[in-house]
Amino acid sequence: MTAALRFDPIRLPEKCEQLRKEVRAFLAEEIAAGTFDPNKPNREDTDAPEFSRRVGAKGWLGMTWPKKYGGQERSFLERYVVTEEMRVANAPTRRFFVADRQSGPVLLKYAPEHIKMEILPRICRGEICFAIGMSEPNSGSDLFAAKTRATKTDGGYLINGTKIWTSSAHIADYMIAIFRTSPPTKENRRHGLTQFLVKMKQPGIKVNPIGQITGQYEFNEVVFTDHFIPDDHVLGEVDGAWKQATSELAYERSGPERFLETYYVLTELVRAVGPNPDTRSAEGIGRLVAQLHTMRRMSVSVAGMLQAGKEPVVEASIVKDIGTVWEQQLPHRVRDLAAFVEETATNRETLERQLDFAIKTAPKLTIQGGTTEVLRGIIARGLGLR
Amino acid sequence: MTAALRFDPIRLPEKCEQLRKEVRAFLAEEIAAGTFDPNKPNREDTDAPEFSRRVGAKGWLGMTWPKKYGGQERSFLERYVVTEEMRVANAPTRRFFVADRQSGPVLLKYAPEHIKMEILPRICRGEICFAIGMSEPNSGSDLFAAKTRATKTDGGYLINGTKIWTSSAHIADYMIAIFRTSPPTKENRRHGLTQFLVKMKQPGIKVNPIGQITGQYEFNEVVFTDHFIPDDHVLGEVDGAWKQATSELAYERSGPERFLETYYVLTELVRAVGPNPDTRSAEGIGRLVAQLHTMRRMSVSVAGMLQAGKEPVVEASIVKDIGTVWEQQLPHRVRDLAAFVEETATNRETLERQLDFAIKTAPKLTIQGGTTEVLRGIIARGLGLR
Amino acid sequence: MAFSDHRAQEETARQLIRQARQWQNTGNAVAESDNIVVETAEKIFADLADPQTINNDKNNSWQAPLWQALSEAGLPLAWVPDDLGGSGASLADGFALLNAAGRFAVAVPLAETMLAGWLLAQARIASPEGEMTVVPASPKDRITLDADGALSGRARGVPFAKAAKHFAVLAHGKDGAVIALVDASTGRIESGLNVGYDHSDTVTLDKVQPITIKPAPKGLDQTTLMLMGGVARSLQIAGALEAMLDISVRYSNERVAFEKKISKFQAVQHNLARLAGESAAALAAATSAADAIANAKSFNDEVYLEAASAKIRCAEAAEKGGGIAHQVHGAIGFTMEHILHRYSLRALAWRDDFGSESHWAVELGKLVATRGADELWPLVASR
Amino acid sequence: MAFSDHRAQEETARQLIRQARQWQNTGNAVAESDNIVVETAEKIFADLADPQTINNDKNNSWQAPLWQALSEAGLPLAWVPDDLGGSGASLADGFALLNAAGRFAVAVPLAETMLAGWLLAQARIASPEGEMTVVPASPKDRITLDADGALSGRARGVPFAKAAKHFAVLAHGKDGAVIALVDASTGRIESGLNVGYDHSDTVTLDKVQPITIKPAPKGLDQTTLMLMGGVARSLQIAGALEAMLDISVRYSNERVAFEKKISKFQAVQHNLARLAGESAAALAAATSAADAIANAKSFNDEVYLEAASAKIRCAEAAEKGGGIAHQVHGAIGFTMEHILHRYSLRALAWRDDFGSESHWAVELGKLVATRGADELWPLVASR
Repeated sequence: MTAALRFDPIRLPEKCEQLRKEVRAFLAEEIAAGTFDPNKPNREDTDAPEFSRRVGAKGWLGMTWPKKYGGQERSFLERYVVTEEMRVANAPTRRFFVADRQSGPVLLKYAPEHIKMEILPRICRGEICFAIGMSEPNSGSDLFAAKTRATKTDGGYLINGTKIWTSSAHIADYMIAIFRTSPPTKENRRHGLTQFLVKMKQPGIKVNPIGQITGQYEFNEVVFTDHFIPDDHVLGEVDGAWKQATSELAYERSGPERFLETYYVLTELVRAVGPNPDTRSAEGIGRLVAQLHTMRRMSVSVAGMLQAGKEPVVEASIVKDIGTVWEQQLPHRVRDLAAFVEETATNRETLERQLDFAIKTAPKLTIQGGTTEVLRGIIARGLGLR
Repeated sequence: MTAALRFDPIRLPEKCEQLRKEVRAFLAEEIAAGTFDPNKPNREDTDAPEFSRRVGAKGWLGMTWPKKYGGQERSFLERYVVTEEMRVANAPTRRFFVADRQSGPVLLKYAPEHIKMEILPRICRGEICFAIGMSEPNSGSDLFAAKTRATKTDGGYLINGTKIWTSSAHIADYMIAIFRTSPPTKENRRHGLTQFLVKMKQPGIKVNPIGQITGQYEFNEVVFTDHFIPDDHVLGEVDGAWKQATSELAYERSGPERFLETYYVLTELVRAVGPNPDTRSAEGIGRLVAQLHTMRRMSVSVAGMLQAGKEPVVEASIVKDIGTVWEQQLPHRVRDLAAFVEETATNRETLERQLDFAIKTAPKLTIQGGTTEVLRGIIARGLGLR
Repeated sequence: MAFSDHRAQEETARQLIRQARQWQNTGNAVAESDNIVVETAEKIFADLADPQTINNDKNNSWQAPLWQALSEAGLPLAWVPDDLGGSGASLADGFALLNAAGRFAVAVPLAETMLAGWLLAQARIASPEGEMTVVPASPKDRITLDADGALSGRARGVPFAKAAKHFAVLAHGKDGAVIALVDASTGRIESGLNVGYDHSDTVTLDKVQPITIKPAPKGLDQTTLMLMGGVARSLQIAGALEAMLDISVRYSNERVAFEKKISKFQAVQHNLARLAGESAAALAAATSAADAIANAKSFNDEVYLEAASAKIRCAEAAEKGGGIAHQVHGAIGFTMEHILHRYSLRALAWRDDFGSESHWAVELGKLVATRGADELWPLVASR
Repeated sequence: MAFSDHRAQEETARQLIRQARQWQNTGNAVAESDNIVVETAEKIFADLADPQTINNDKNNSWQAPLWQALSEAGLPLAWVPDDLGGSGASLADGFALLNAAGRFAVAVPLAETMLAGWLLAQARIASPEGEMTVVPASPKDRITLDADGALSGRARGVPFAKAAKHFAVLAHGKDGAVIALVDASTGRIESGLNVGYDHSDTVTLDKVQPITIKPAPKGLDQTTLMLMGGVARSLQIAGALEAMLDISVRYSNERVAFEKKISKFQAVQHNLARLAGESAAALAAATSAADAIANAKSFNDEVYLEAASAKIRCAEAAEKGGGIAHQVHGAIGFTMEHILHRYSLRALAWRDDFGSESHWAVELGKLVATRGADELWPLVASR
């Protein structure tokens, strides 16, 4: 076989089930205490610093990291369980999600020891929020077209330029960003970008919120004007971010957040149709559940590969491609299936409110963190086509 | 607006309705006489020369052509009505369909007068069958890669090479084919092909049937070995077929045959679910009928544009793109909707037999006469993207 | 063109509409560009409802001048005969106008007032000045007329109810359907927004005395009204898709990624080709239905097929086509600053009004099933 | 490898299977390549059921030697314990074998005989030699046991009934489900072909006396049998999709159009990426369900979810993925000469056996609805 894709049927270890119970109990308490409303996914962007600290106190941030940095040295599969339970409960994870998923692992790999010692434990305690500075106004899917300059100066770099679509930049304490330290070369257009750790809320950084069509302000434009970054905040090789960027994006590709972003409408649909659905509703729900179950099993399988130290770039891209297309269509399919829900269904208004939000969220799902087109290009490369 | 697509709501003139009644009455008689069984679409490849002559006698072949060549000088809209009624009835049109749709118009435009006078009236009488020789083993979508040579000799050309996927070549009296008369030039890779009228059943032509996955033998390989074609059988400009090929393909793109090829399963589904469908069946049928109705109105609109002397290449390509994707998916959607048809439904076996055939037919629908990829390329060009 | 220029121009607009009507009603379907009603409307939209200008205006200050200009040109009452206070445009002209309104994603109750005026005119009730809407706006809701001549019932998802001064109500009395003009302030309105951020409100009438009430003409019932509204929405959706295709093609020819215009990527080209297909299908379905209604002698099965199909197919196109437009635009299309959402979300919202595509698909499916398998093709091929 | 080489090799195959079983049952899911049952089967398939060779063979002369080699290796009775005449492979090994059979589009009643042997073994009925199949093969059909111990009923779409020497029958008696071994010649068979040109026959039992009949064990009913059969078909579909991906990728790297390999066109690349996705989803769904069944203590809701989902998702993948494979291949893939149809049509045909995806979707939907909204996520996240 040219293309040997593997999705072994990973079984979550026993300890995962214990952990799952703990997470559910914790979230139930938080909901009871009014920290968040699981029926209001549009509140997901609410900043919830105290919740973040309590999640950290549970040991659920940086779970897979070494203990000396505040981690738990637990498995990717355990982290998987925490992530999916948080997502399904619509918990306010915005403050810690990026740091836990992406920024921490990058620091672990590329930051100098003293910075790791300083920052990673704070991520694990849920104290700090990260943003990612990749896209620029004229570079979206093509990261290597970034133009924001990092000019060498005494003891560090001066940053000038603009990042865009930066989630959470308005509340973030840090950003991991790529800046241009040299022009690209003829041989390698990816050359010349360097990854930096940026301390936010410092002079020379202006954060301008961007309104989204959902009514939220989760994206930002971040303008740098002679912002100074010290030398020890360079992450990895100067001019060599291209070697680092690929593996970094892999973290983004196949987690449960890649097909569960609009899951709540499915739950509400099941509630709305009640225990005796007609054939139309039953079939619709059955197909959606079968598709969801399959994606989750694929996603768990990829988590198992990560745990085994593999780099399943193609498999992860497939999960994200299928998953994001699915979660994008889900609100529309649920709307179809809900067309004949009785006006007396107790959750009808909840369902309608959630559908409204999910339908408005849908367009971004196949764009953020790697568009469908980029993902299919990666898969095609893995198949030996490019 | 960059891209002003027009689909005006053409109303078929009164005389079309009279004609439609005549066609239906004629087909009903033929069915009653046992010429064909409308419930057996897989018999569509049956050769039916007498039926062909009777259709010709009705004046329904070459309907839009000048009277001096045996035509009726009737409108494209009238021809449209005849075509769709034949298709929906699963009438055995194979013997005359290509000649009427494609070959006749090419001859009208490019053949010398004496050939027009000789051949066109015979097409109109339903006496002769045409095939089209475009594809070759190594040139499918890319017509201009054709390699079969036409070498100039005394009074004509000698043909050597192989055409493939040639529908009806085994019963055809003539073929219109493109052959290579010169190599392509650096400036124009389309240069060097010439269109010819080929008389079949002559020395130097061997027709090898190719089995299709439907179980039919409709395709053929046609091998030419020093086959002689006289000079007056050149159609149009020597080396200049590329100027002719585009407009020729337009005939293929938006007729009712481009979305009705699997229509029969929809009729049978309606019969099978009966007069009181459940919500699931009713919705499924309703959507399919709405989609079908829309495509037909688009297709009629394009016929109206042809009648008005326009060249709606993009509009026709859109109709074919949407239409063929639809008729390809139709058997699968009907299979879904038929999943709960009662075993007692009187036409259940007919439906199952038809679904079996339609499902096997489906893969070719987005390939024949211009693949989906080629059509979308044409549309993209029309939008100013290439 | 500045606003003051309109005044003079539109004083003659009603006159023009009447002229236009005369020569248009003589022939077959008239192309948009030849249509003076549409030309007038497009000039107003371009000057006063330019999508980018509107999108940047945070306090909706564009609405009042736009409405005033439209009113002065007689457009909201296009479907009301002269003798009932309207400008008496043809059904065909009015539908073409709605298609143009879709191309500009016009967010004032133009379609709603036109429909209300049309409904009132069916019972020979004169239309008042100002914004109107129709009640109910969903096939599921029902307003009833009691013995005292009062109207009661609840109607969800009534577009622009909050902005309306009057409602045109289709109600069920014991002797059949009635049409009533109701002062909006006599109803209770629970305010809501649809997915496109336009008002979509719940209207409750509780023993409300109408201003005028008359029996509906024979053959006009709630289904007719819903189909009429559905075709109006279909034309708006088709217009929005035309605009989405246009701005997506333009964006793809400007935006550069991986060192070339994204329009040069085959994946983008094929996506845009599919968007063109959805836009074309919506346009064909909507204009065909409009033409069928404009020329119908009664709401027979053939007109039903046309109208229901238009709503079903346009709603499907809104989802598929809008999705492609967003995909081509990437992140920028997901921002409030960009105009894309004015089209994409509104087209999605319009799916819900006057019966969703699922509703009409079930009804159309039932009609087809009742007629029987052998009557399907004759229905489809009926014109 | 010539046929004679098999003989010697496969004499030790049963022995190997037993060894393999010992060390495989100790751990977690074993990768295919480590699986000696699969390795043995793949060698046989490669030598005796090479798709191209089979496709060129017009008189099916390959079937007898293939079946003989499989039988000698103990594969058709893989799921039958040693003491009942089988080779006693694990459920997991048997499922992996079926996946391999799918990769070769094997068209002999291997899956059917395995399922029949498994069913008989559940009631401790020894399996005879030769081809078998299971009756019924659709959730809708029902075989009943009367007071005289005779079996009656009609079963449609029974795969390879015409080729079977025996049927393993699941019937409904007045005291519950029974399992019976029936001589195929005692039933009436109406021969038919499925869309993949394999036998799919109607079997009618009319007061047939079975060879052996025993009560089914508690918990095993027709639904269990259908789910088991559905998972077998899911693995075959997944295997067929793996093969379709493989041959489509290879073809795209060979075929030239417009002066370049078609694999260099972005549209083709993205189509193949989608095919890879469908193939991956089918593989994941099928192997997950197989693993769930192989390790299940009972057919609880979690196993039901796994098995039903596998059939639903694999059937969807068969349609979407097979469609893409054909599109990539163009006209050549539509010919009988090319091997693609051996995979694509069979995968489509397998959708219908043991309950279509619509059937299982409705049943799964009802299960989810009955459990209630708040129990959906716990079900999905159950392992």
